[in-house]
Amino acid sequence: MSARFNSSTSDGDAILDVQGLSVSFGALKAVDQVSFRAPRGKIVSLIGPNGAGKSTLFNLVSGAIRPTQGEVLLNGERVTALTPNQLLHKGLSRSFQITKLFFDLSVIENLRLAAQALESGGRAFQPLSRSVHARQRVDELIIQFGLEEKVYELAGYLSHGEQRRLEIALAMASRPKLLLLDEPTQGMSHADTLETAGLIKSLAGDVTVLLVEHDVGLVMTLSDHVVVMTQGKKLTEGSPQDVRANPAVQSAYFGERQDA
Amino acid sequence: ADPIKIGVVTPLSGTYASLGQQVRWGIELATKEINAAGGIMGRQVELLFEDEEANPAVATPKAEKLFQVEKVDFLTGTVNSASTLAVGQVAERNDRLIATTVSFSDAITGERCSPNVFRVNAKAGQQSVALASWMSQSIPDAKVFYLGPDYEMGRSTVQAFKTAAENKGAKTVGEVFAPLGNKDYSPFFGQIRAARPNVMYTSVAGNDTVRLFNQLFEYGLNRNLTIVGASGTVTSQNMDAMGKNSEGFTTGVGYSVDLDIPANKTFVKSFQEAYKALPDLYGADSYGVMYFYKAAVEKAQSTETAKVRTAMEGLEWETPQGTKTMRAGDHQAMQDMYVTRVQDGKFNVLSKVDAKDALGPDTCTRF
Amino acid sequence: MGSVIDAFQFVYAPQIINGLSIGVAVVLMALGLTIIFGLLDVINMAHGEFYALGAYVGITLLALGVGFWVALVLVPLIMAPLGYMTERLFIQRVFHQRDRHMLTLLLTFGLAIVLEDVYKLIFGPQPYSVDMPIGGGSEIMGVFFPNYRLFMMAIGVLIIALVWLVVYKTRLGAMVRAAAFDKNMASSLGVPVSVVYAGTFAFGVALAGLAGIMLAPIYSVFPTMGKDFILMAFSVVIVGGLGSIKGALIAGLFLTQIQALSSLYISPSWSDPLVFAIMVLVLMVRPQGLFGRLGHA
Amino acid sequence: MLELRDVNTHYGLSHVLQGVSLSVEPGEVVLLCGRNGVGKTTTIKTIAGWVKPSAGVVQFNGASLNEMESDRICRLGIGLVPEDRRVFPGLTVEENLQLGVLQCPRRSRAESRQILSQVYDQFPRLRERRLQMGTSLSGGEQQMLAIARVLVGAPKLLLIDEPTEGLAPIIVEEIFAIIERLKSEGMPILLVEQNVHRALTVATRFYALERGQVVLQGNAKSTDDREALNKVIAV
Amino acid sequence: MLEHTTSAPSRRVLSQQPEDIARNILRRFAYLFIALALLFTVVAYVANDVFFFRLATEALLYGGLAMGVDLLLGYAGLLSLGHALFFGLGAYVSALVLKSMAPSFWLAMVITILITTAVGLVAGLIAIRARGVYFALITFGLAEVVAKAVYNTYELGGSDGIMGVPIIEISFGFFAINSNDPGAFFLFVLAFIMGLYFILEALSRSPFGRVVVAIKANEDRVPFLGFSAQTYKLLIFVIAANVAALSGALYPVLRGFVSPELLFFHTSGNAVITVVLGGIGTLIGPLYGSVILTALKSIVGSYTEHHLIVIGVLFMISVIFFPTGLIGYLKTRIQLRIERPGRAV
Ligand SMILES: Nc1ncnc2c1ncn2[C@@H]1O[C@H](COP(=O)(O)OP(=O)(O)OP(=O)(O)O)[C@@H](O)[C@H]1O
Ligand SMILES: Nc1ncnc2c1ncn2[C@@H]1O[C@H](COP(=O)(O)OP(=O)(O)OP(=O)(O)O)[C@@H](O)[C@H]1O
Ligand SMILES: [Mg+2]
Ligand SMILES: [Mg+2]
Repeated sequence: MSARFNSSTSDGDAILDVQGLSVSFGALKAVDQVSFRAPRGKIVSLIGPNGAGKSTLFNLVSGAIRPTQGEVLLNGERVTALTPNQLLHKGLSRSFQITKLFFDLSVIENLRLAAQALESGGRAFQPLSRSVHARQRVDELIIQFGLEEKVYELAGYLSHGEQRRLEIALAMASRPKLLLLDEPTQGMSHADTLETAGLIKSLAGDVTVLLVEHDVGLVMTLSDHVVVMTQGKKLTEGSPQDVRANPAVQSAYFGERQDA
Repeated sequence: ADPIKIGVVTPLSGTYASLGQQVRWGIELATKEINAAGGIMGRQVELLFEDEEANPAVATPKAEKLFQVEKVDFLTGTVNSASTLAVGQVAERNDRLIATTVSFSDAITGERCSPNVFRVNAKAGQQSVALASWMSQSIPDAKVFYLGPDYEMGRSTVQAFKTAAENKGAKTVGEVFAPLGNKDYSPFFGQIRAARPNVMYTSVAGNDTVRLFNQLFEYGLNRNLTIVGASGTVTSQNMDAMGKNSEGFTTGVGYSVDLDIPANKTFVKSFQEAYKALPDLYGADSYGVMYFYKAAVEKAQSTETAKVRTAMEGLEWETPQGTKTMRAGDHQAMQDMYVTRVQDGKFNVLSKVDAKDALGPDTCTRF
Repeated sequence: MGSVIDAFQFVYAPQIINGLSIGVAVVLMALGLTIIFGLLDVINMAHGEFYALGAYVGITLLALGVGFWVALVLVPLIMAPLGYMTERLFIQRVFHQRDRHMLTLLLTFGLAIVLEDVYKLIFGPQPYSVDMPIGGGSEIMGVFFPNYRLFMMAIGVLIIALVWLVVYKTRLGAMVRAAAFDKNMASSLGVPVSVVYAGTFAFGVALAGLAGIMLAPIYSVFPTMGKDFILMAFSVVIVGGLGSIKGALIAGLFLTQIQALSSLYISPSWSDPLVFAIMVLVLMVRPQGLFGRLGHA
Repeated sequence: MLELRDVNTHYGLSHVLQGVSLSVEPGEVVLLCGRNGVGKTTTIKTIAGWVKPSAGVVQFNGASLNEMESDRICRLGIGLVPEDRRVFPGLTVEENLQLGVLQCPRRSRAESRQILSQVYDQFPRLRERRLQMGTSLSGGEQQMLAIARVLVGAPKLLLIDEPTEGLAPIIVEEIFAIIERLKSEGMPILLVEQNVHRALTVATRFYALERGQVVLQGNAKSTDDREALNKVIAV
Repeated sequence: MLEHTTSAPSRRVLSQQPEDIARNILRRFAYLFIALALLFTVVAYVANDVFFFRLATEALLYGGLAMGVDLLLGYAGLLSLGHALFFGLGAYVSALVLKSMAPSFWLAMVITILITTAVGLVAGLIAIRARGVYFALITFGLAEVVAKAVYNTYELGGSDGIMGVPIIEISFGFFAINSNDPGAFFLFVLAFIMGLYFILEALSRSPFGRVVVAIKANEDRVPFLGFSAQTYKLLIFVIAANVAALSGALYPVLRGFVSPELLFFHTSGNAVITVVLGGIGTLIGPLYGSVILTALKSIVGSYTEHHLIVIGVLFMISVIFFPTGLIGYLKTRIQLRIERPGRAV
């Protein structure tokens, strides 16, 4: 199946289509002419050395910062200039590499806020109890991410790994169609990493996942398609195996030893 | 008999605190004397002070407290015109009488006059008339530059003097309004120099005066310039801070320490004994208001508002400033006005204008 | 023709030069503010009152027969420990709470209220003035200009330069900011956090005091004197950028020139609103101020 | 040289460390592992003096750290590479690094500058970005900065909390290489690491935490100890 | 059932998270406040008092202003140092309406809301771009500028303000309240302010309110959850403006005049002090705070002209030792009682 993706120009039903995206900070071209497509319902991984521009690319796609060049198409619709909140309502949600929670609010409050997007805007001024969908969603997430013990704990008081889990939960709360995960398993214990992997796998199908990960093992087992970046540019893309075998990628990313 | 209660709502803190100080002293001194002499109609006088911070929003509740809770018979002390007007309204709604001894805004006994409000001190108009007539004689070819604080009161005082002066043939060579509490006046000195005036009129007050005069001196501007101004510009409280820089300042005013009137001599003496300080016009006017009320009550043989009001209208009474007459039409006191000048640290009288010449027509239409 | 020369000699030139001297005064005022504000990111609402305190300490010394020049040196030396104590006694207690911006702001706001009234209690509401330590004046471009102001401008510039050296050419600045942002991490890197805070605050307060005594001869001394400069000083600090001394200098001179020149054409009482408008505009285009860095509160 | 005896630590009312005992001897790299939220970081924080133990003893070369302030602890020579990087916002990379120098005040400027450049040689990417705001670095770069920041000091013992978190494999290798080098230089290290397999290749001994208690300790080289450990961490 | 608060979530306890407990406690304080107010009414009525009724009414008005400040400070985390701007705006608008248009209370209210909303939007657009201390200073500056303008405008009475605002009948169809009847007017104002309180309280419990709180907690994440932080901030700003303005609009009805002092920092500063004393983020706290402060001022003020020292010191103490204010402090104490120990505090 991977044969289909070998070039980003191949059509097929792509939910996300990134075209020649560029941004620079001062002299530094953090992202430089990057193009790729994410086929609906698949897991696409974005790998590359530190500082390659992966998170910046996420920032561009999720509307956190404006590109100096290039377009982002969501379901074929041009969304380049949209703000994050507009994008979320179009089904694009993201998590952050460096945890961005409401640290002064309890875990459940965090989730509730994230899930509110499921409700119609009109609900905003009605009592919370009216927002039934949101509340159901919150309960699901609490169980799904094993946060039962910490429901009423302030997010700031969670351990790092717990916070990472909450981070992902927030991103998933709005049942997005396209989910951008920036190093979800970072800082998670081995066991939790496996769970998270399973979770992401289970999403695939109706949700499209764009994944930034440094856990090579995870990337290789999960992804349908892998895009490799270095120094802001797209180095190559293809099936996990191809990318794995690619010598350029090995020297730029994996390094000599290849145990994952 | 139970005492007559008089409320004094005056700024004891805030920018006008030092004026409030004089008001307090003047009133306390008079009350001591009155009580010593057997009080008013045999009733002792009891004073109740409240701090109004020169803020009408603070003054009104305080006034209301005195009227409602303390049941005072009469109220005085307010300094800035806003407070006077606001408290006046409270008085109206509580059917009581008040008098101001400091506010000089013409409006108080003019378009905003009230049947319950009296003014025993001279208003801006009286002061400028006096000053203007003096100027026309001593500086015939006056070329005047005006420097006022930029708010409605400041502008109106300047306007008042300007009209008076121009009527008497003085030329206006320029005017500028500086913000209240302006820190540095040097940016205006260029304009002043360029206008080449021989007289400068200013109506700034309090700390602003100190800065203005010290900076004028710093820039040597005061040398060939006669500086005249409002009565509130140089007062006993900011005079020391200016030292010799206030020398020669000339103003039209209702009082001066060296008035050659017996009543004044004794007043100044006992005032100094009591408070180790010289009275200024606020002290004197406030001292006088007590005798004003005394005279009125004794004439009315009652403390009822209506009766006292009628008694007050047209009342003549003795003060350190000589005999004052309360004009019935607008509740504005008529008094002789003086032109005084700062000479070695105190105000000396240069000339005198008779009460009737100083006070313009009655413009109050409400009663 | 002559009128043109008049216009320059009597109107613009004095305006510019006087504006300059006011500018230096304002910058002196803003200096301590921008340090405390930019490094500790504490908004010191009591800065104006410390400025006043400097002046009062000054006149007290003068009353005790100390010469002006000696007082000029003594005042900062007296103010610094006061600042140090203030930090230890008050600021320190709320500094490490989550919303320290608010709390410190409120705390110093309360302090300002108290101090101002204390001055009234001790020195009375009336103003004092300090004799010009240097009398007379000199002609510059045919404009009379008092010597003391010349002196003040010279020494002001000197002080500004010194402060800049201390803050940026020593590792102090970075150290202080680090401590302000992340107490734990900083102290785990060996920064003696609490000393650093108190020291910085004391430094800022000492500067305020110095400004107080230096400007006393020109602007005289009274309890509410702190208020006059403070809004202006805040605008300068914000426009210049938090913690940026260069910014404070440039913004200070720039804004005061605007005020001085604009006051020729619009009523001077609109020059404050004008400055404020400029501040808002700057904030809209450059939230971090002209020379401020992002990442600050 | 570092010893914790029966240490208990609370956050407000929640009892996190429930009697942790462990030790680090000269030349050792000790691995501290366990699932999320078991108290690894809290252990580190307790040693570094960020939280005070409610009971037990924390000793470094005989000196008790229980009541000591973090900056004194630091000067004793305990260097901390915290979880989450804790790069200072509003400071450039260089400024961040210069703070590390403070660990040993007695050092001359020349020395400091030289050590700084040595560190830059180890992390060339940091040299490229030296004037950039620390917080604008990529996740990985920030991690390097956090480690470099300690190395510019003169630590006698390192506490390293999840150093390879979010690093590309190639950099992970660099980090472990650095740790190995430090080890070979005889620098004792207490290492918290999720990538246990990799960590064990560097470590001499390990402790496994579970709900704030040490449930297992053993020799990194002995295979059956490793077996036991795998059971503990992989649920 | 409170014991279960932190055990595994189930439909039943989900509604009992700490935030909810806190909110319930606060609502109790609101009821207590009303009860006390009514008690006061009875006493004052029997003593047929005028002054204390009117002073209490004033306390409520300033309480309303403080409530507006708290809405920004306690919920959105925005410290407004110029909220008197809106208090004064409301006061001037209603004074002008009552004096020169028609002595109709409701008309005054409607016009106040319209104008305040307009002004609030403009001011908001300027202010909300800034955060934290910048916001504080911008609001401060805005108020100063407007105050100065009013102070200099002859048409608005300049420094003297507007006198002679008529005494009015506030009509409710079948009955009417005379603004000069101290007791009745006090009760009316009480109802009015508490009305505002309960609206705001409900608002703070709505999803809208929670988002505003989220903005305070971490503004940067909010957009990624589907809310535009700027829009929400603007909204809350305008609401807070209206709360202050409506309270202000009652001032001339009570006092019969308005003066520029109402717009000065003096007023804004007092509001902030009130909020901090009463309890940031509690909404009801400011009302308690206002009552305390007003009482304090009128008592201390009669003894010494240096009441500022007293108030200032009190304020500092409260910031240092009770940063959450009176009600905030009591709330936490009570909350700790009911919740099972175990949560870090
Ligand atoms: N706001 C900014 N200002 C300046 N430079 C920036 C900014 N944000 C990112 N950069 C630079 O852009 C480059 C790409 O950063 P980015 O965070 O996208 O890397 P990354 O691929 O996510 O790395 P990692 O895997 O470590 O997270 C980095 O070199 C970083 O220093
Ligand atoms: N400041 C705090 N207040 C209250 N509880 C806290 C606080 N910090 C951590 N905790 C709790 O203490 C427990 C241990 O936290 P710690 O950070 O030590 O875990 P950890 O082993 O480092 O986990 P991770 O591998 O995810 O970093 C966690 O359950 C966490 O919820
Ligand atoms: Mg990244
Ligand atoms: Mg940890």
